[in-house]
Amino acid sequence: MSILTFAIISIIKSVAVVFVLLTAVAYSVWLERKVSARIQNRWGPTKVGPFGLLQPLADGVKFIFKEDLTQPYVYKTLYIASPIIAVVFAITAISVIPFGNSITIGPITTQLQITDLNIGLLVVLGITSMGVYGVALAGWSSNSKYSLLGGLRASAQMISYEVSLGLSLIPVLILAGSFSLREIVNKQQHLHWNFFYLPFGTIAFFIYLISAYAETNRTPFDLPEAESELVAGYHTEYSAMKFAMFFMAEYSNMVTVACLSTLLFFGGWLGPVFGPPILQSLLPVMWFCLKVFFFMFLYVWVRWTLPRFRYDQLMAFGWKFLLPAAIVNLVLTALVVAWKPEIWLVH
Amino acid sequence: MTPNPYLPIDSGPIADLWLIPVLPLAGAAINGMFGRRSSKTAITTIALVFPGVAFALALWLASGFSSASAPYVFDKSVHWIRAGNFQADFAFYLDQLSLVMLLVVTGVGFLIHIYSVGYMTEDDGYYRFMSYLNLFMFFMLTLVLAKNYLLMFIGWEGVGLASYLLIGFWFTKDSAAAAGKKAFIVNRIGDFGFLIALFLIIQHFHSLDFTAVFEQVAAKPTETAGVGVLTSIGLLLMVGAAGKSAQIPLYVWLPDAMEGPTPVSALIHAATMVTAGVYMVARSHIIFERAPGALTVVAVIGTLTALFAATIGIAQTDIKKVLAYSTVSQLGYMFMACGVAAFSAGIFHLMTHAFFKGLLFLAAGSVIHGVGGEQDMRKMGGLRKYMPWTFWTMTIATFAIAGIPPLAGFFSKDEILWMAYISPHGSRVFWLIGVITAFITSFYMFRLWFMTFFGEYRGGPATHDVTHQSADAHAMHDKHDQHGHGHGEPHESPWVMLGPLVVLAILSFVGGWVGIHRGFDRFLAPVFHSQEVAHGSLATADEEAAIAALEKQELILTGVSVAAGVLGLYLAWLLYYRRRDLPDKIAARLNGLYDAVVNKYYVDELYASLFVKPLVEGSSVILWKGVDQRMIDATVNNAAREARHVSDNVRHMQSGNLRSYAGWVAAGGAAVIGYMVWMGVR
Amino acid sequence: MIPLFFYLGLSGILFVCGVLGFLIKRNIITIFMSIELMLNGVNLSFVAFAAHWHALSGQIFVFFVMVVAAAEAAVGLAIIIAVYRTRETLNVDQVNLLKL
Amino acid sequence: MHLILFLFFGGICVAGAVNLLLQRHPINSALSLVVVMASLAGEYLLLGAEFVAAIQVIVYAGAIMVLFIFTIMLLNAGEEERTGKSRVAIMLGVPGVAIASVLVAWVLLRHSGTGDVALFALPGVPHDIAQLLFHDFLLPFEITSILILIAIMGAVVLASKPESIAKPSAAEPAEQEARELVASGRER
Repeated sequence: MSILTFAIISIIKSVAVVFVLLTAVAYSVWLERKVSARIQNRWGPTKVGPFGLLQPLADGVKFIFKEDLTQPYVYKTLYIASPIIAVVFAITAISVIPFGNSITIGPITTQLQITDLNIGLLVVLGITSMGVYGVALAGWSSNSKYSLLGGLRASAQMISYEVSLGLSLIPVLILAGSFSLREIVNKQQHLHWNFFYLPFGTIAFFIYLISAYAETNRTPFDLPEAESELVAGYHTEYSAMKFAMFFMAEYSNMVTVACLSTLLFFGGWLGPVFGPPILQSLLPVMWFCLKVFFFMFLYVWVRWTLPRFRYDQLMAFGWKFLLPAAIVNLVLTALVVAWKPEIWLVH
Repeated sequence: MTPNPYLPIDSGPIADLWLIPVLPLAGAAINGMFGRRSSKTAITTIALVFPGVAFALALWLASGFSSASAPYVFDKSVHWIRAGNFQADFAFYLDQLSLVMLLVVTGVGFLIHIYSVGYMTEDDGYYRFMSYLNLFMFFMLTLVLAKNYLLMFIGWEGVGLASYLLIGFWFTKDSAAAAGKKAFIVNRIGDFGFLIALFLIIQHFHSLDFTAVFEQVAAKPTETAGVGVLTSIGLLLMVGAAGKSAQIPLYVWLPDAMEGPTPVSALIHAATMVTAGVYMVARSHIIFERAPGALTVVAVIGTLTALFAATIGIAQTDIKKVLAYSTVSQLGYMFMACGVAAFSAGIFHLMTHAFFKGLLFLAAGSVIHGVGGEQDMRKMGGLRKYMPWTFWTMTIATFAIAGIPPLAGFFSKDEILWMAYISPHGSRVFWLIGVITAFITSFYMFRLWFMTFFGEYRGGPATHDVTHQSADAHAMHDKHDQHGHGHGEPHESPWVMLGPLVVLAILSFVGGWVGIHRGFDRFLAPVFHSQEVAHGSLATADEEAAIAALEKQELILTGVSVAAGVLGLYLAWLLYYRRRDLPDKIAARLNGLYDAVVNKYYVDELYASLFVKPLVEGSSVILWKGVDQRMIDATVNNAAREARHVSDNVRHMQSGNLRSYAGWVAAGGAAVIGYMVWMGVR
Repeated sequence: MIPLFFYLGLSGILFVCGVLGFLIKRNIITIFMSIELMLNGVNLSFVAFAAHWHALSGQIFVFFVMVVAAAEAAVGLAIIIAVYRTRETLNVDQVNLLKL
Repeated sequence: MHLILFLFFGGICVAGAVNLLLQRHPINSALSLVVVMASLAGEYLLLGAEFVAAIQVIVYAGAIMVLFIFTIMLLNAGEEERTGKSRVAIMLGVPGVAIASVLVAWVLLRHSGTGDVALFALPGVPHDIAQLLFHDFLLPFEITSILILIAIMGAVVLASKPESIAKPSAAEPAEQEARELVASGRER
């Protein structure tokens, strides 16, 4: 495994992952429109390609060729920079996510993960926290009241829920004993999914899920782009391609969140594996994709069912309920683990 | 060593000596406290009874006394000071010397008390005056009866205090108050010398008790060469005596003391207090005998004072001033006597002087009383007709002081002159100056006599001679002497004043006879064991012829002194009776000298410029302005001003501008780092 | 292997830039940021020395510096808002009430 | 390799720092500061202190700088206008800083020329750091927690409007500002 082969493999892996991510983003848009339609008892996009499968492609083309208006009063540099920041940080988050066990093609066996950092989870957290800049600067640089308000609200919300998100992850770390995502998944062998560590694992999961939704400005917490109030929130002034970028950033964040929840709580790629080695290395990926799909579906499902939070309710809920719950859960798991490590910890 | 027979012996008959001083004290206390409210007669009775009883007690003690008998000792001495090996007790002691003083003080004092009852009745501070007089008696008696120097010193200071109070009795008068202060301060200067002498005694003899000290002194050899311990003690004692008895350097307070009422002048500044110095010198004669140097100094001071004061006396116009200077000169005589180791002669003259000088002052008092407070002799004249009693008593006194035989003055003064002539410590010069002073004394006394009693009465009833030299004194005095005014003709004083005059006249007539055949000298012999007396009464009687020669020589000298007295009488008679114009002509011719004498040789002005002015100027210019203002205040104020300046400059640093603060911090940081690096590198 | 001095040099540069920022800049927020920059410079030297002496406590110290910086930033920004509300300006030269 | 990466990140750091000085608009200097912090995280990774780097990104770049951006946005701070009010700062401050830095540099040169640092010299693994933090440095840890509490309360009190009747919640200052903004928004 010389440096060269390592470089080639990592390039191949990263290109593959990014491609898969982008298509997943595109088709999650499709998925959302189809599912939301079905929820609303209608069909959604069906004309473009069978079951509207080519609709995302159509939208992509539309976004590329649409006229990109940049208003004169905007703060030019940051106006252009913010969507890029948002997309870049959203996508880089995927680099640490492991989606499979390992695969051996010919002489080379490599892990189905771009890179395995022993502080993987922290990196993800760091990158998501950096994502706030995209939103904040977008709101500020477009120099209009609505976008400013939208941008401030979004970043305030993201910052607030980042705290509870971080605290909710710690019980998982206590059980797993390491930041590395691969370690966390390996600790969940034989259906010891963290989700099933009643009651702490489940509570941690739900807190994580809710704060993750807030992080990605989705569903009940999608106040910033609330059409009814703030026109389009922080990306009011954006058109065409930059708008698309924000969309991509949002959906890739959703994918990241989905992946994380599967990895941390539902045992990632762990699932019954059988058949020849090539199948054995691909089946985990299949399990992983199934779980991620489920969460994506959950996203869309929640979005089109729950009403939107008012802003102060949102903040109050975040600080007065979610954060204390996370802390209590953390303390209890720590106590329980410290009290009976042999039951809880898997060595 | 057999106890020296002539030293004061402790073991004498016991007598309650402490009663004598305590009685006047009780009188003073009672009058002082209850005087304001009690009636005049009550005050008078208390003021007279207590000293009278003391006088009676003294007489009773004197009766049981003779030259051979041992001195009385008050043995119940109360412990007063016990400090290490030094101790001093309240111990009283009566021997021949202090008996004489006791009799003089109580006798003359009592008479003056009676006199002042008449003189001061109208004065509103009457009770205060009487209590002060009694207080004075108490201190004088303690001084006289004291058995150790410390108790004597208490009397010494007390007397000074009493004189201050009495001189400044009319304290509303500025001149009186100033005179009181002057007297007190000059006395204090003298006391300073006296104190140092006491310290020396303590240091060398570890005690202040007479018997103890004199025993140790007796054992020491006479100091002939240089200034030894005894000489220095002697000199310092002399300084104290000079202060108290108004000798040359420190006499200036006595003439001013005339501001006080006349009985005060009589009692304090003639009879008793001023003689304290002579008594002290006499008491410590053993020290002086062993310090010939000190002795001659005493003699020299005595003679000089006598001559000097006498010359001033000539030109004075105020009757009391003349008497004051005559007192100073007579005291000079006493010190001259002590100086030539004729202590008994000195004490003898002290006694006689107390009689006739007391009489002179009281007579002058009644004269002033009579003419309505007028003190200037030029305003008087021809009072013979108006005040016959005063005139006759004053005549006796004048003749006595002039030294005309058979009166007291002749005997005592002649004794002193004789002693000055033949005493081993004396010399012909003292005798010669003594005779000259005698002549001047008789001259100014008869001048006073003629001016006051002969010629016609020059004082108009209500005329105010503004041009008079001491006009203010005269005017002030007028104010006080209520009954002076509006009397028109001068009148004779009431009997209560004349009584004492008559008694004193008799005493000054008879007083001298005690001294015939050395009577007085033999009486005091046990104290002074004066075997060196010229006649050598105890000496070997082999040279009968020598003694006979001495007696013949003494007769000649007596003749000379009497001649001097008569000559003075004649000259006064000539100038102030026959040819009244002569004095003014003479005065005009030798105006320079005359002015000097009239102005008392400008001694007061000299002292003022020599001591007072520099002291006052110095303290104000140097101490007040120089040190206090320019040094102390200046430093404080400057410090404050400098602080304000500095803070004013620094204030600009706090400009409120954040970035300038940062600039200062950065600069400071750089400085600190630079220093540390520099230290590190060095 | 890099000589330690490089890291110290870098942190020194950062620190000096922070101080200069503090001195030159007029906007309160920018001054505040230059303080943060100074702290970061210090953090770097902490980590560099920790690595050089192989003592983890250096890194622990970085955490504490961060905590303090966070606390300071919170309070500082609150003050800046309060200043802005009363002064309507962020220019530090105009915020000089202490001026005589 | 180590040198290249070091110089790369170092360069970014210095560029960011200088940019902070030069930029006239605070938002730009804020962003340049974020860049500096991110590159510092890179430097920490080079030295092996990965946990510190992560925390640096999350705490410094992610939270504190966002606060700064927030404040700038809230107060819509404009360009810096030239008010040359304090000459002292420039004439005294800058030379002072220059001298100080020259001296320090000179001292460092003289004394620490020898020491050098390897790539990943000290792996700052979370496990060891946690071990150290919660054993040896427990007291400072607790004290800093109290410090943070005080800071929060201070920020809330300072930032809250004097007449506002809103009960000061224990919210993060950021949230507090947001609520305050909303309140002001409603007012306007």
